[in-house]
Order: sequence, then C-alpha cells, then structure tokens
Amino acid sequence: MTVRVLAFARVREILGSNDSTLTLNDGARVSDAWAAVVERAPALAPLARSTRVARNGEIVSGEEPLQDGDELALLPPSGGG
Amino acid sequence: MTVRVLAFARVREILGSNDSTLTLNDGARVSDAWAAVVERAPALAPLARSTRVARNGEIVSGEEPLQDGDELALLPPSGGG
Amino acid sequence: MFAVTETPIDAHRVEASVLAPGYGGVVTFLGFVRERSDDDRAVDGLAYEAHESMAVAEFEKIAAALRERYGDLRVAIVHRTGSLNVGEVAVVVAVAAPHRRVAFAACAEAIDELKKGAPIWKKERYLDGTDDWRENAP
Amino acid sequence: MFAVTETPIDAHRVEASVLAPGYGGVVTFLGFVRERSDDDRAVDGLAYEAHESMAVAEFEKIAAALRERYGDLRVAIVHRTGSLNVGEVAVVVAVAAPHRRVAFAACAEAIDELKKGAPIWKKERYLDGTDDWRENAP
Repeated sequence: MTVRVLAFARVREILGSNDSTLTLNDGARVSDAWAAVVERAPALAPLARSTRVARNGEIVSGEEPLQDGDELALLPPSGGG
Repeated sequence: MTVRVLAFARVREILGSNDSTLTLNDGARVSDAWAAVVERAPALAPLARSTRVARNGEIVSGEEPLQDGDELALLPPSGGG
Repeated sequence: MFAVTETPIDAHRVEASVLAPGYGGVVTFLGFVRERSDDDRAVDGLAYEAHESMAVAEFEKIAAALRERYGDLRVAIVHRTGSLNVGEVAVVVAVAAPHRRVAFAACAEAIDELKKGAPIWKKERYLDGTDDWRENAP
Repeated sequence: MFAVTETPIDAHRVEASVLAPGYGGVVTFLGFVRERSDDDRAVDGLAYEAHESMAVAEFEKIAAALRERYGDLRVAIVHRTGSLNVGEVAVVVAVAAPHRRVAFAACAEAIDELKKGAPIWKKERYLDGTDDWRENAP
C-alpha cells in the first residue's frame, strides 16, 4: 500500500519534504511508517518521542493499522500562539 | 462657611438637586454637613451608612474638618461596569 | 486612556491606545448592556451617571495599583455615561503586558475594582415601566 | 470564526463575530510577535506554519470543550501563518459569555490550550542571523 506523509516544521526540514509518499507492506502500522521515514532521514530518530502522528486528521498511536491511501501527518511539539 | 454639595444617583434624586450649597458654622466637619443635608431631605437618613463622602475629590471620614469653599460629593454604592 | 464619555465608545481606539513594542499580550474586556437584569427583569435600557473627575482619577489609581502588583503594564479604561440601549458598550478595559497571563489577570482585576469603587451609578429601566438604581456587590 | 490565515488578521472582525444579544461580556486576547524571544534574543521576525485543517478542527474542539465546562459561550480563534514581522498580530481569541468572569476564564484557557496542542509551529529568526524552531512547554 501507499500512504501520503505530510511533515511540518523541524520534521519537514530534516525529511526534506512537506508532502511525500511511502510504500509499505500490507498490514503496516503507524510505527512501520515512522520506521520507513527514519530510514529515509536517520536524523529524525531522536524526534520519535516528541513527534505525534495523525492518521487522516486524528492523532493515533504507533499501533494504529494503516490502509492504502491514508494521510499521515508528522507533528512536532506545538509552537503556536 | 459655605460648601458646595454634589449629589449622585439615588442620593441626588432624594435630595432633589445634583449641585447645591450649604451654609455651616465655622469648625464644621463632614458629619455636620451630612446632618444638614439629612435635615433638608430626611429620607436620606437610612443611606448614611452606605453613602461615602468625598471632600475635594478624596474620600474622607465624618471627622474630616471642612473649609469654606470645599466641594463635597455624596457617593452612593457604585453601580458601574 | 482613562475617560468617561457620553458618546458611544470606540473600543478599537481604546485597545489601540495600549499597543506598544514589547507588550506581546493584549487583553480587552467589553461590557455590554444586557437585556436581562441580574434579577432577570427585562431591561429596556439604562442610564449611567458619574462623578467624572473622580471616576477618571479612580481609573488611574486602579492602573497604578496594577502596575505596582504586576510590573510593567499599559492600561486603558473608558466608561460610558448617559442613556444607553440594550446591546451598547458600557465599558471597555484594555491591558497590554509583556506576557499574556499578566494581561488576563490585570484586565480582570481592573474591571472588578472599577465595579467595586468607581463613582459611577446605573439606573436600569425595565420593559414593565419601572426603574431602579442598581448597586454592585461590595 | 475558526481560521488559519496567511493574511494579516482583522482583530475587530474576529471580535465582532462573537457579539450577540445576551452575551454581556466579551474578552479578546491579541498575541503579537515580540521583539525579544523567551530566552531574550533579539527577534527579527518569524514564520508560522500549520496543518491547516487539523488546526481549525483543534480550535473547534477547544471551543466545544469550553462550552462543555462553562455553558453557553461564543468563541472565535484565528491564527496567522507565513512570515510575520515584530509587532504583527499572531493570534486572536475572542470569547463572549453572559457574564464576564466566564469570558475571562474561557479566553485564557483557549489560548493555553491552543499553545499546548494546536498543530502550529513557529520558527524565530534572530537579528544575529540565526533561526530556531520554538516549541511551547507541554
């Protein structure tokens, strides 16, 4: 399956793209998507704990199963306001 | 001596004037001015406790001595805001 | 800006008067004439009267006390007098502070203090034809 | 009104959007770009970016949670994105409530919640030529 990956702020800069595509095995979960992203940009590894992941607009845990066509958003700690 | 008496809100309505003059004996204090006002409008008597008096813009006690030309303001409890 | 005014308050001018470099948070309170009194009577309108010079002096004292407690602040307080209809702005308090928490606290305290002690009085007029001087709780 | 916008925020429109009969107290918070960072560096300007749809959804959740806690409220939240200069408005939160204490509390909580969890990020640019992503304390 393929999922779309939106990245923001520090994570976007390290990943080098705000909007990219990942190809994952069927049955992949959010944690697998994050592992694939870190493989692409190893400097993201230290941000694993602080980065929240949203699947189709809802914050989810690493256990969340993915479906083809999902949109994942990689969200560093907020800096708004 | 004469003092000017400014009255507001409920006190003004009972006294029937927002701006009047009192003639007092030399040595009169704020409490004497209040007594003279109540003599003029006895319905003010129950408001003695809740009405603050300002002499020339500063809240004062009944003991405050008066001088010729003072401006007294009779201030019921606030209702602003 | 500290004022008592018979003409409608321009809330944006009051707010603008506290803006300044270094004051990152601005909190503005607008108080409107409500259509129900505190004891739930239908309000037709009201009239405020004030001892103007003492009211303005009291606003300045409130601001000075807040700066004493919270440090650097910019404060504006403007209160309407005369006849007001339901829905009109009765009072505007604007506070600018370097940080937001102080701006919130100081603005809330300013309106509390104004209600407690400023020489301003309100006579509400009700739809049933009665009216009443309304005093704030001390 | 819940929005994220690249164009300068019209604070008065945001405030006006919460006005309604029966809501006697309105509290508005304006957050400006400050000339000093939290760690006292001289700021040249900054850039905000946001996950726009999630940010707007988060603003709506914040408002719904406040209504849950405080009852009837009207809430507007607008946050700027893109490049901002020192002194520009970054965020506006307006809350209208039947009474002022609730309006103050809800407005203060709205901005606290926004800072805690809204998907919005800030990169400060300093006069010394450096820049940094600034994260709010959790």
